[in-house]
Amino acid sequence: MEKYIFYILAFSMIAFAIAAVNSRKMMRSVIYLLFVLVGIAGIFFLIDYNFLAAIQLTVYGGGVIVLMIFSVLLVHHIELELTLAKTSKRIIAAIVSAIGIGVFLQIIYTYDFPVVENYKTTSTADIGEKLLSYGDGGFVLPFEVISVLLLAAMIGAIVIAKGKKI
Amino acid sequence: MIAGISIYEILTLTTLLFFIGVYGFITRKNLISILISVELIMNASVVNFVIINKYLYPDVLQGVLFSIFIIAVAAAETALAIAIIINLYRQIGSVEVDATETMKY
Amino acid sequence: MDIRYIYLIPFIPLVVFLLLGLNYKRIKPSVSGYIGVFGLLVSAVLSYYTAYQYFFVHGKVNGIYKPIIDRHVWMNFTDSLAIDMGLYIDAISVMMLVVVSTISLMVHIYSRGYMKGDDGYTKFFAFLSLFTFSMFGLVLSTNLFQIYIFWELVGVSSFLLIGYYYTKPSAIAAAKKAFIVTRFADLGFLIGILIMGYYTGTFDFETLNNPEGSAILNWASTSFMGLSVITWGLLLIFVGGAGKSAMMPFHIWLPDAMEGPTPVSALIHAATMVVAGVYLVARLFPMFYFVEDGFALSIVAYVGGISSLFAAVIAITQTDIKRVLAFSTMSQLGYMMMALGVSGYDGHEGVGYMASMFHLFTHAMFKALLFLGAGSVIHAVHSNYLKDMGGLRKYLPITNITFLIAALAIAGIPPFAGFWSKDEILVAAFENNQLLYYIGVFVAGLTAFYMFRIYFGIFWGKEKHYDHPPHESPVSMTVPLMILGALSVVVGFIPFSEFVTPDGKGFEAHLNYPLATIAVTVGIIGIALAWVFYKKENNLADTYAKRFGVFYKWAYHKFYFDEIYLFITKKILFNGVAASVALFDKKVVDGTMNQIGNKTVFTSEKIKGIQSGKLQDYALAFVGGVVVLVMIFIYFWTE
Amino acid sequence: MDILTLFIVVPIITIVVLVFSKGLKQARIISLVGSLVQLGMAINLVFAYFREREINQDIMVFTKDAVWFKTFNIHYNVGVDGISVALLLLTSIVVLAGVFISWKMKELPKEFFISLLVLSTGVYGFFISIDLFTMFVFYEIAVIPMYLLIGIWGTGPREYSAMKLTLMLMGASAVLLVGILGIYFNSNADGGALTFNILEIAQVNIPFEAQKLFFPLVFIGFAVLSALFPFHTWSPDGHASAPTAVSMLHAGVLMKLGGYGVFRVAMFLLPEGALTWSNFFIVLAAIGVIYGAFGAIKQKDLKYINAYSSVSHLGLVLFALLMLNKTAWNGAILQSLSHGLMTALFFALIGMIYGRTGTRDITKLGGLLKVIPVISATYVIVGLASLGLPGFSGFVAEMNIFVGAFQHEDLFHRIATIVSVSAIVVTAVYILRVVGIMLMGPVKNKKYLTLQRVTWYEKTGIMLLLIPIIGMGVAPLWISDMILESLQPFIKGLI
Repeated sequence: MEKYIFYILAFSMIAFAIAAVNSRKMMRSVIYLLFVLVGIAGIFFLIDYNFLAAIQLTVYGGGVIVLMIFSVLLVHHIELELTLAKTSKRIIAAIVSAIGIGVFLQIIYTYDFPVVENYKTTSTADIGEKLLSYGDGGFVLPFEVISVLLLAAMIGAIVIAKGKKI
Repeated sequence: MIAGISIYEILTLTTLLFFIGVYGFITRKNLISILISVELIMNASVVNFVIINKYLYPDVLQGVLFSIFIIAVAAAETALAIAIIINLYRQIGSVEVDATETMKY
Repeated sequence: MDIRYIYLIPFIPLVVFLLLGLNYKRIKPSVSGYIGVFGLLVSAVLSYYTAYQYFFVHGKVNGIYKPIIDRHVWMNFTDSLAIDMGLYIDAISVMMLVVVSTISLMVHIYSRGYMKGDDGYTKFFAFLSLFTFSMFGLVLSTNLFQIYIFWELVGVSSFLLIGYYYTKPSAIAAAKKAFIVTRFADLGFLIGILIMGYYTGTFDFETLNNPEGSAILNWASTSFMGLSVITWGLLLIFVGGAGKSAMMPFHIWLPDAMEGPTPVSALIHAATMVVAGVYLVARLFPMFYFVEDGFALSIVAYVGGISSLFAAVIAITQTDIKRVLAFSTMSQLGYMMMALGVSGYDGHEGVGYMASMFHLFTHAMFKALLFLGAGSVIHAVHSNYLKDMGGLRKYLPITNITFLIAALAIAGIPPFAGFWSKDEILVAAFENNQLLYYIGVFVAGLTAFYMFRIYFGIFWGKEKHYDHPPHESPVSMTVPLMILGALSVVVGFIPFSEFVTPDGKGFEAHLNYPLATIAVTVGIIGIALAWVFYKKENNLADTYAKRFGVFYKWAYHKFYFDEIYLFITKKILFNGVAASVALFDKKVVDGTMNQIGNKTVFTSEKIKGIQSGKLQDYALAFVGGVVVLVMIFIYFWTE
Repeated sequence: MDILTLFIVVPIITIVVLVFSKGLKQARIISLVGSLVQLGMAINLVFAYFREREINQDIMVFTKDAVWFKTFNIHYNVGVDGISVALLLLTSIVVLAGVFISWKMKELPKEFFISLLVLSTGVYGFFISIDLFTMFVFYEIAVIPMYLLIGIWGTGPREYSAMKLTLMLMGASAVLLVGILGIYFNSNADGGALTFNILEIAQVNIPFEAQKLFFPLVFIGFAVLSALFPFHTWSPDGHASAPTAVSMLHAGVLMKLGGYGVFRVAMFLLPEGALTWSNFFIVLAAIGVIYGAFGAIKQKDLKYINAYSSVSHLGLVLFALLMLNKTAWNGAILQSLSHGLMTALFFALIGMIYGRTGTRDITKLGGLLKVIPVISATYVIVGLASLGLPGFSGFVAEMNIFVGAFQHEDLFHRIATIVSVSAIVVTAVYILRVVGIMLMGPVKNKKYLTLQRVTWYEKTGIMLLLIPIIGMGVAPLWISDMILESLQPFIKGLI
């Protein structure tokens, strides 16, 4: 059952991803991206990382996409069609990407991953504990750093977006 | 773990997403579109972190935690990028890459 | 014998030079003249004292005149080769000391009158002193390198003095020509020295000239193109000597050098510097004689003989009296070279060597006298040209008499000095090489002819129109004339063969009456012809000149030697080689370098589009690069 | 502080003081004091050297060793022998004369003197180093200020010339660096650690293959600085554009770095390479000698004439170095010294003439002997010195070179030697041409009649350079023997 769900997710994600980078309508592009992100959240659900899935949905599906939609609306006319890059460039990019995919997959498939069979569930409490622990393997320092970074980014975003008119 | 799905399938998926992002990054001309591609790339790598954590080292949480950090940084980055785009739009009235070539040479 | 006092002889003129040269603006002209004369007087007295000491007191050991040597290391080349500085006192160097100091003293005295009122009076005396110093150094040299050093120094003093009237373009050109031509000859000299130094391992005359020494005995050890390398060395050294002594084909600078002030011509280009070449050959005479059976020496003889004939022919046609004297000098130098060339080594065989030195000695006296007399005439009429002169015997009585004495001396009329020395030369030539003997006799006749041509032209003939009446020169100029006149008479009676011989042993020289008679007769014929042609104003000379036609024209243009040289230097070297080198440098060498630069700029201009500033292009390159690198590392770099 | 390090410290102190100075007057006084102290130190060093030599028979004396960069075994390692002592003395004289000649520097005097002193620091450092890396660093320090000095204070197409000079020298030093690293990585051929120390490397037998490979790199790297044909074209342009004092320092001292480097590094460390390659480079050097002389004949600009004459004279230095024997090497070092003094004086005089008449074109000048007699007479004297007249330093040097070169008996060397010797005639031609056209003859321009006479500082500069020229020429024994003695250990590698 999960298997089929995965395949459905996977194919739809790939399809939407391709659509997102090819669509000539800005807004649609953003919405396609939203589907991809939701699909990723779905995968997180499938592997029992519920908390992560939730974050994915809230931060990306909620925050980032909304932000993007707003910016698109601010700087763009909905009807406007995006200009495409030169065909030659697109072909080159496609070839490079294809080769890249080929190489990567080849490497991945020739490597024998030492997979550990498990069906553990990770609770939010575990994550929170780890995140705030300052013992061995604790992430409290990066946690603090990231909060400062977020603050700085927030202020920076406000200042930049405000422009000269302070 | 997803029953019936090996790590290879998932990695294939992320690889494809990654390179679709790369393709988009290179070909799109609009800054917001580029941002969208970056999000794709970023998400592909996030999934990789998580998947490898889950499949190979289920007893630890490093991958998950890093993903959380990546998501946080990505969010911050998106916010900043959008701020810059809006500012740029105000300054030059365009968000096309071709219009922002003053750093050339 | 302590000979260190002899160092004073060259050093006094050097001190005078420095004194006058450094205080050029501060010393009053009159004072500087006295300083110069006085310095030279001291040197001259010391030279005479040296001569007395050497010839009559200390020089003779067991009946042979041995060199007395004092030397100090100046610079080391290798462990065995070094340049020494020092004194080499033997018969010819002492004789040269006497000649140089006497003539230089006379010229100094004479110049006080001749150069009066000239702007560079002090400078003139400074240069004269410099020259005298260098010349003393040259004659006293102990080795080839020392002689080369002073050789160059006399060259440069000659350059400075010829170019003394430095605002006159012809003087500049002459000075440059003199320096460069002699420099070119010196190139040969230098290479000769290097050859000698390398193959014999020494520069010292004492070692080189030792007939039993290794330098002479081992001459055959290495050969090059059929001749011993030592012979090559000697020939190259002779090239240097030929350059200084204006032998063919290096003679072209000497006539032009007459652009210098006349006292300079008398001192440098008649009596002293130009005989340096003869002196050099005489200095190395044993080497020339013994190495390869005197092959080099025979070359010397022929070059001397041909030069003397050649110059005498040209001298007949020249109209500038100083140039006539210059060619006469060249001719007499050729005589001396020829005499050296036909000389033997032992006992009476060495008569040529003796005669050459004897002629050098007497020639210095009467040729200096001729030049100084010519100077006196030029001083009076302000022209060098024969056509502006005539009938001057009334105005310039002293000059007339002394000039006549000198002319008789050079024409070889007894009992004047030239007769004695010339006779010995002809004897030597007669005994060794008949061809050269006939050339010698013919030249003697020519000499008498051209000399009396200018004598009659100047002092007899029709009076020309003079801007102001010519007057006899001041005492300071006539006194040297009279002294030299007296010397031209008496020096012939010095028994030279007692003192100056190749092997140091004196011998008794006899007058060879038949040969002497022939020589004198030829001389008198020459004088008589001159009498007929030039005593009275007539057009005989022109008629005969026409009769000789092309030959006359060739001789008048000095056989076009100047033109040939000019062609070689100006057209080939200057415009051909130098210009093409300059062009090559600009276009090819520098062009290549510039092209490298230009191409770099060009390429960067072309490829700077890659650095477009577009993030996406960079990203593409980056990703593409990563992919390629990954592929390389995974698929190809598998060891 | 030890006697050698002072040579670097004193200029640096002078520079620091200069930074705080104001205006031309202060700047020149400070530079004057600084360079006077340097000259004093150099003279003191000569005497100290002779004293030290009596008790110390090492190759280098006054050595001092301090680790600089441990990982690569780079040391600050200094020491001198007779050759470096002589060259240090030369440098200090030329620098002092350069300060005198720049007495009236108008624009940016402070910066000018600072650059000048930076240059001299580099040169001093180069001459005292016995560590290859330190040497290379000082070499670069000496070359870089040239760009500024020509580019800022130059005349004519100065940016072009400065760029050309710097690029060519930098290109050469890139080649040189490869060569030096090649030596470095072969310095453990006999076991032991890698080292940059010249004296230690000299004890090692670097494999023949490596010598053959790296000798041309090192040789060309250094020889470009000595204007080796065909890499000489930077020199005429550079000299023509450079301000007077810079030309003096450049031709007088900086170009000597090349010969010194060839001798100290290429010949000393790679003797077998030198033997293998010498014939090839002899051809280049001999061409350079005669080519430079002929090139000078056709030039009209005084500085170009002199630059080509430098090509010829320095070609002779390289030629002598390649002869690989003591006499020729002695001649090479003497020629370096002599040429340094003569060219410096030449450029000083050219600067004076140019400063007065406003032109360097000899066809426009004439009769200067009458209007500026001291300068002109000095020009004649230096000209004569330059064409190798006895009594001046050039003669001594050239004779050593020729006698040395004549020690080789084969035809190839003979011909090369004779070609080089014949340059003395060509030299006479171009020197006398200048003297004849520019100094003698009638005064061509009425304006020249009122030219300013020589001033006291110019006279001092002239004397500073002229006295050693004559001194070396009249009494060469002490300096020649000092050098000859120091050459002894170097020649060993070749036998």
